Amino acid sequence: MLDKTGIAKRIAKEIKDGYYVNLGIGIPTLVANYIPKGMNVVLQSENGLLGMGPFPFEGDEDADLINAGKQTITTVPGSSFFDSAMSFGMIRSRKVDLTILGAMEVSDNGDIANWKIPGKMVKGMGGAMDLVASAKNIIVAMQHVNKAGESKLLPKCELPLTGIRCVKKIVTELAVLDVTPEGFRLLERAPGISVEQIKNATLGRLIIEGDIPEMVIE
Amino acid sequence: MLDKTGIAKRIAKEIKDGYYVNLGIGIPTLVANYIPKGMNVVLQSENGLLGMGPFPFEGDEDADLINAGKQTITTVPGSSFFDSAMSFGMIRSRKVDLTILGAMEVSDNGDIANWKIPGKMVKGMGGAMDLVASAKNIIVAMQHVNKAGESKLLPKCELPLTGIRCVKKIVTELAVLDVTPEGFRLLERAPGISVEQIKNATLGRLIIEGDIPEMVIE
Amino acid sequence: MNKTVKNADEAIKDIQDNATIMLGGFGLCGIPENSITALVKKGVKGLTCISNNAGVDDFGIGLMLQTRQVKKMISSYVGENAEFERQLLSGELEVELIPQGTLATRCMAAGYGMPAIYTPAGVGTEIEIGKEKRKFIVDGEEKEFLMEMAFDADFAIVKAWKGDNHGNLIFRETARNFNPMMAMAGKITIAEVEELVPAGTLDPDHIHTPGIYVHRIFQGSNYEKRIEQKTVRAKG
Amino acid sequence: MNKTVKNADEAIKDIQDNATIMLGGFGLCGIPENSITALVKKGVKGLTCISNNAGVDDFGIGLMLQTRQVKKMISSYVGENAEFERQLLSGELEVELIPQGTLATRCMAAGYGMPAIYTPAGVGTEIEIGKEKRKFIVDGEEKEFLMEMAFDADFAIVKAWKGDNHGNLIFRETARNFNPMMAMAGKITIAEVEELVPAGTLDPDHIHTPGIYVHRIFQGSNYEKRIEQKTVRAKG
Repeated sequence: MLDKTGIAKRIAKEIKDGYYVNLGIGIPTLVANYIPKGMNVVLQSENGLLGMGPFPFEGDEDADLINAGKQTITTVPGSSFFDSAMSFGMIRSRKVDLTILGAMEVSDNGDIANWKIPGKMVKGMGGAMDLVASAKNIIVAMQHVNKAGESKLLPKCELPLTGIRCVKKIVTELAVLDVTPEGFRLLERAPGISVEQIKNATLGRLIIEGDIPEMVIE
Repeated sequence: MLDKTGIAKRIAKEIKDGYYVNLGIGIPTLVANYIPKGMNVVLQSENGLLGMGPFPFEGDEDADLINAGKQTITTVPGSSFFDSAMSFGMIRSRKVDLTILGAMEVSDNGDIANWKIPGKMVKGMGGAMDLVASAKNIIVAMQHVNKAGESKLLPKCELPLTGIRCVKKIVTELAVLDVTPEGFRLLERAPGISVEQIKNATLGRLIIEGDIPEMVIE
Repeated sequence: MNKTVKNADEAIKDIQDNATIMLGGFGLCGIPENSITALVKKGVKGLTCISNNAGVDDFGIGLMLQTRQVKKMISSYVGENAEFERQLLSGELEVELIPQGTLATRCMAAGYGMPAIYTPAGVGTEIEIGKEKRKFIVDGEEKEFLMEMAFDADFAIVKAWKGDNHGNLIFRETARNFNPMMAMAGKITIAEVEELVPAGTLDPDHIHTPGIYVHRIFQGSNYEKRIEQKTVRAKG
Repeated sequence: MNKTVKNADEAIKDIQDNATIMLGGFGLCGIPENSITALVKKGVKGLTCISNNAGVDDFGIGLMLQTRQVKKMISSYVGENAEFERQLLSGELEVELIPQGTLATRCMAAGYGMPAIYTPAGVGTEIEIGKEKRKFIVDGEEKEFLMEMAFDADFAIVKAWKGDNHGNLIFRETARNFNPMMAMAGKITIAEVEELVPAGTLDPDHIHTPGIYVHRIFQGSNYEKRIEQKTVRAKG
């Protein structure tokens, strides 16, 4: 079973040289730490920055320089600042190659729910609805099951939707899956996890064809 | 009768302190020369400049700095450059207080024709259609009659339209007129011009009420 | 073209009860601190505030929530704010949550004189309820979009880094965020700046918001520029 | 993220016959001189060119007209160009004239992922023929708008003053004009710059076009920067 770091490491392997990538809050933020050295990847922060760098050293933090999670950050050479309209403009026009975000539920047709739980205080969708509606490639980092052991990979999302038919790939503590027209296609098992365990943890349509390799993470 | 300079001088009197003004090609360009000293007026050039100044001194011309008529110009302190989308954005959102442009024909409901003569080579509307469709205050500088002595202030434009119901005021070699729901309202006569002459030169509905003063131009 | 006013009190003096105001900023970054303080002091009530976030309990728009000056918030994310939550649950505060890109683009639409825009954000979700949906072909594929209307705000209040007396503005880093679009969108736009310089000082190629969009400008003071989430890494 | 290519020939090498290309510039100001020369040299034919103007007889897009490489021009003003006129009258060249603001905004729409925009330009004129007209309430008044579609261009070719190897661009004075929107709008965007610098050299707050929009960049040479109408005043 993967921990959060493991999920982030596995997702980092999906990033290709030359990609512009938008990382959501939570596990997706961790992905930045595992992008292979020497690979040219530019991180977009939807509050108006291309070329996000790591957190600043203590004392170097700048109130004017934050990411979409409101954390103090730095820039890397080649960065640029722009306003929110242009930021979502480049998201809508599919200039961002890859969007990685968290989810509460994903359905086997690629619908995603990650912004609202009925009965709980709603904080808002922020930029998530824009991102999922426009991104050309969306990878979701999520837990396969909730604390009660119930599957979050469903035939149909039960929570209010953030976007429809948009998720392309899912990385959980148990597995890597593609979202296809026929449902979730199992690609890899987490270390020590059996196909049977993944089957039991998946309520949506699950396609298992041939041997499912265990994932390789350094 | 006014010459071109006279028309420009008369129009300049319509400009108020604090105005942002867009000047079209031809007579409107001359208006800039007669804005009273000390008045704060900013000229917008729709190719992407606020704060247009006079022509450069010989040898100071800069190929990167032109106005919408493609003439070399200068800037004044407080100027700013922007792209064409923002330029027409500020025009459409009515931030420009006054637009002054030429016309071939104007009708008594404020329609304007100034871009195309059937049978002649068409050069294009440039920014004129955007300006007339959006400007909150449009003053037209034009000749009252054509070379054949025919009125260009008509019940209905005969040439292809540039915009509809948009002209607010007209300054010609003969008169100053407002465009009202009832037609052209004669406000002032050019020096030496009689009301009768203006009547004869105007085919559209013309409202003449009370004494029509002769215009005062320094 | 001198648009300088003395201070925030003078800049906001004609903002009346029940006005709709836009406030720039993302989180606590790039917010018009001085103007918010002046609005609290003036005590104007029943405000509809269009702002990406609602501040925190004791800073930003949160200060206007404490004094119950806000009738309605239009935001994309209202975050961690106990008083906000209390007022929302008690029905004292009305909240309209809209996608962040939709918020930004509805501001831009107003500034660019476009009555409505189309965005795919929210298609298939509760956000589409009551909105016109329309299909367009994009890159050879049919895709659904929602028609979203340009905002109509009485005032926009923005914060810039530098400005001049013509109202030209330059923003710094990610403090730019919603400020330029809101500056374009307000019927009356008020800008507060950290440094106010005479016209002609700023490079015309560096100006983010041309002065034509700005009606009043003043140099603010005592900027706290609070950091919402200080995140650092260890040295070496 | 090195997007540098050697020169214009390399930058445009995959532009094929019948491509739709956007070319930045207003008049002869801010036009991609090197790329136009390379297109003439390559001899690619049947082009649809989206550009505010069509150059003059012996400069700018006029050079591509001389060699009959252009099938269609989409412009707002085609100005004084004898060869252009001859080809148009003889039916060799197709021309679509659209309002300048519509041209700019249709580029912006493409770059901002908006399938269509609404503008009042052309309402009541021949421009509205075949277009959807729609009423919106703006500032309390009903007003008509035309729906105009985002452009769909295979390539955008722009000219900037400075750029870096990430594709970040800075424009100079009114040479900015259509370049930023076209840079955003091309499926493939090619930028030629007067000065190419390493990433990290340009101030991130001064960048007009973020590199994400630019696919290829090169430092041009021998810029003529011809002046179309030299107007001067007497000294003293």
